[in-house]
Amino acid sequence: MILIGNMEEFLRRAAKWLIEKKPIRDVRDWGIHFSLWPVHLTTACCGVEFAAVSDPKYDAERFGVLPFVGPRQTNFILIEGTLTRKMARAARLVYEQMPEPKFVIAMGACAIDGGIFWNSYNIVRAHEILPVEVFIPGCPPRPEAVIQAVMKLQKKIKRGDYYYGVERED
Amino acid sequence: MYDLINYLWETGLNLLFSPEIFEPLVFPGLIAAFSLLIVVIWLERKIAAIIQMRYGPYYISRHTEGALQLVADLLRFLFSEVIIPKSVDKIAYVLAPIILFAFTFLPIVVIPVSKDFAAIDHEYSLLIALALMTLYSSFLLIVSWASNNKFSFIGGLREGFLSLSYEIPLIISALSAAVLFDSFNLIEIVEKQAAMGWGIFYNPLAAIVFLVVIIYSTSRYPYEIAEAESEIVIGPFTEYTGILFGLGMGISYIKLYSMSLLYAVLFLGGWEPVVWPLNLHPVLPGIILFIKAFIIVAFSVFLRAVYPRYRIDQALRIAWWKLFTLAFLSLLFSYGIKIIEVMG
Amino acid sequence: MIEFNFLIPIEDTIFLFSAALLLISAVLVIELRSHVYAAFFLEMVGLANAVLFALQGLALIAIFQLVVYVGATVTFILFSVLMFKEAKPVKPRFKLLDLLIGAGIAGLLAVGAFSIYKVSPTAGKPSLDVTLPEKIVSEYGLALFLVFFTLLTTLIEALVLARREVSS
Amino acid sequence: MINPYLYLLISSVLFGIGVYGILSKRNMIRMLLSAEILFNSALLALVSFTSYTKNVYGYFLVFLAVGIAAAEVGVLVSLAILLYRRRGDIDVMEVDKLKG
Repeated sequence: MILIGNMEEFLRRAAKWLIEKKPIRDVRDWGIHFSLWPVHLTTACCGVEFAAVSDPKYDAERFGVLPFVGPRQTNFILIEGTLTRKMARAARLVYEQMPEPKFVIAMGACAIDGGIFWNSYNIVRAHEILPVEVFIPGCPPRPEAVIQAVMKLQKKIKRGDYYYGVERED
Repeated sequence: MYDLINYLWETGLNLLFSPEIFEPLVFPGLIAAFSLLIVVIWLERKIAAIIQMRYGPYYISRHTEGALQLVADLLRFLFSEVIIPKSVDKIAYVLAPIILFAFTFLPIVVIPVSKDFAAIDHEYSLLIALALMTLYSSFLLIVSWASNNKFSFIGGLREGFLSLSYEIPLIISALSAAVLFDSFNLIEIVEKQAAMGWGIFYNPLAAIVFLVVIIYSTSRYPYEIAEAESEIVIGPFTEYTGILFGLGMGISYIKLYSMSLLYAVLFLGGWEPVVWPLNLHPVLPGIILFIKAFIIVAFSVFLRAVYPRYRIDQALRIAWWKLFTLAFLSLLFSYGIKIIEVMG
Repeated sequence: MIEFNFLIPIEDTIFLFSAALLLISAVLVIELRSHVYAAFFLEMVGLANAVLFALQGLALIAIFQLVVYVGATVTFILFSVLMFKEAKPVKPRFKLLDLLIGAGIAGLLAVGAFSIYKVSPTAGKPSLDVTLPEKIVSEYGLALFLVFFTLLTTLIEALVLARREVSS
Repeated sequence: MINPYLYLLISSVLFGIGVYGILSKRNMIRMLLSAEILFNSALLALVSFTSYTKNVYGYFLVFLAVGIAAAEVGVLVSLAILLYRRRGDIDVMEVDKLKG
């Protein structure tokens, strides 16, 4: 591949091969699972509960969850409730702007299956447009439930059970 | 064979502890700066959490109150994808933050660690440090232009406006310290302070102006205007991802660190007092210098938790009216002290 | 403390490097299409020039060049250039004549300089560098500051002039 | 010790580049940048003469030159901005055609 001259592709594959090796991979997973920074994308009323997750009472920063400013710097998106067709496009755009090891949690009954809008023409299920890792049931879920979902996601990342740099079908 | 190993070991040790290698590489250079970076950002988050009655980072390492949090964040930035958007100017986008980081790092090399231990012992070392500090804003302008993003562009222009206004009080207040101790050499300044007393007691006005300028120019909180989160996403580094953004986040802290070192040398007596265990090796007084600089850094990051933010016109007004006048007065004050010394 | 012995004298290396940087970035200032890059390379010209000043033993002038020229003036140019839109491509003109004129002037100057230096021999290290900072601090400090102040007011005046809205 | 003639050689080459830039460009900003290159070359020559003759007056002359260059650049750039605001163009050849 060096002989052909496709240096960029070769470097990318070499970096990927290096990252997937055992000790480096463990260190990477340890780092990522305690550094989940969510992006602000409030689609519906569950956003209020998500705001409570970071407040003094529930304090998600204990787990390294620090709500940060832009999609370019974050790696974690919470779909907070109903996704209308218009909002689904925005959510997908934000998701595409994030750098690669990125995770999605769908929060609330609306994000899972439409909730009280289950038969509306204008509803998109979160798993239809985004690769959701964890679902949180409830209408709206309590902040403890969100924290439990974050811990579940952390366990999943620690196991190395996620995609990184692979083209997905969905 | 044994002699050869012994010789190599001694030469290597000598080479490591020669000031030209040790200063940029270990202290106060790269290693000290990076460990300070990791500790200080954790401290900033922890102080903010304590003031808001939260825990802050905790579960990552329970016995040390989550001090490893920044290691985890750094690892994540290191291993995340670096996106280069289509509309950016690719060469400037990739190279500018790296050059900016290098230029932010340069003034540290000039600052001496102790009397016999300085990488560059020049008679104008204070002026060299100040001159290298003024190069910061132009590279930041290049960074902000290269992203081709409206928020980063606005952030860069704000930084340009601020830099035109803070550089003058910075230089004048540093010069008033130089006038007070009658030298531009940082080592001589510290020696004179050991004889006379700390600069902050002689000229408190210049010390206050310099402290405010440190906070002003590194966009710490009351003046966090160039990277205002709630107005323009994160200023010049809006489009950056991965390790490039990590560099960008570190830059203002490194600048804060270098300016705090300069502050400790100019006004807080540098590495004095050198007491017993510290006079065994010329590197050891650097510990006191580091502690003094760390106190300044910790104070500046503590302000995040207690202050709101100024608008840009208010900040410019403060710089041009208050800071500028006070710096001018401090220069006159220094001249007055000199005149009294000459008369009496 | 160890003595460093370099195969090539370090001063010559720095000189060659900064001279090359100076000339290449001067060419780039003129030939690059983007204004922002041109202003950036003007900054590089100033930096390399400051290094050359320091090599000749005049460190104070090098520092002054860094603070006032590179740090303030060129940053100001860069800051203003950022506000313009990129220029439209202008239709090319015949440039060979200009190139010839530039080369001729450069050659004349070089010959003139060579004739000057042939007359008098080189001398030792300058001694004025030791007394000057003390003089500046002790005697001319306030005067220097007043000069700065005047220049600063000019700059502010220029900024205000540029910021005023054009009424039309 | 580097031969002082080399500095003057570099300075004259730089001057040639600056002259070429001023003659061949019509854009006002580009001409300003070329003039700055000319200024840098003159400064280099002045500094090398000062370092060669060890004259204190040369020192002060350099200080004054750099300071005045700072003010001059401020005025010129603001003129360029005004011109741009008024006409939306910074081509110097267009400016002298339309008087007023």
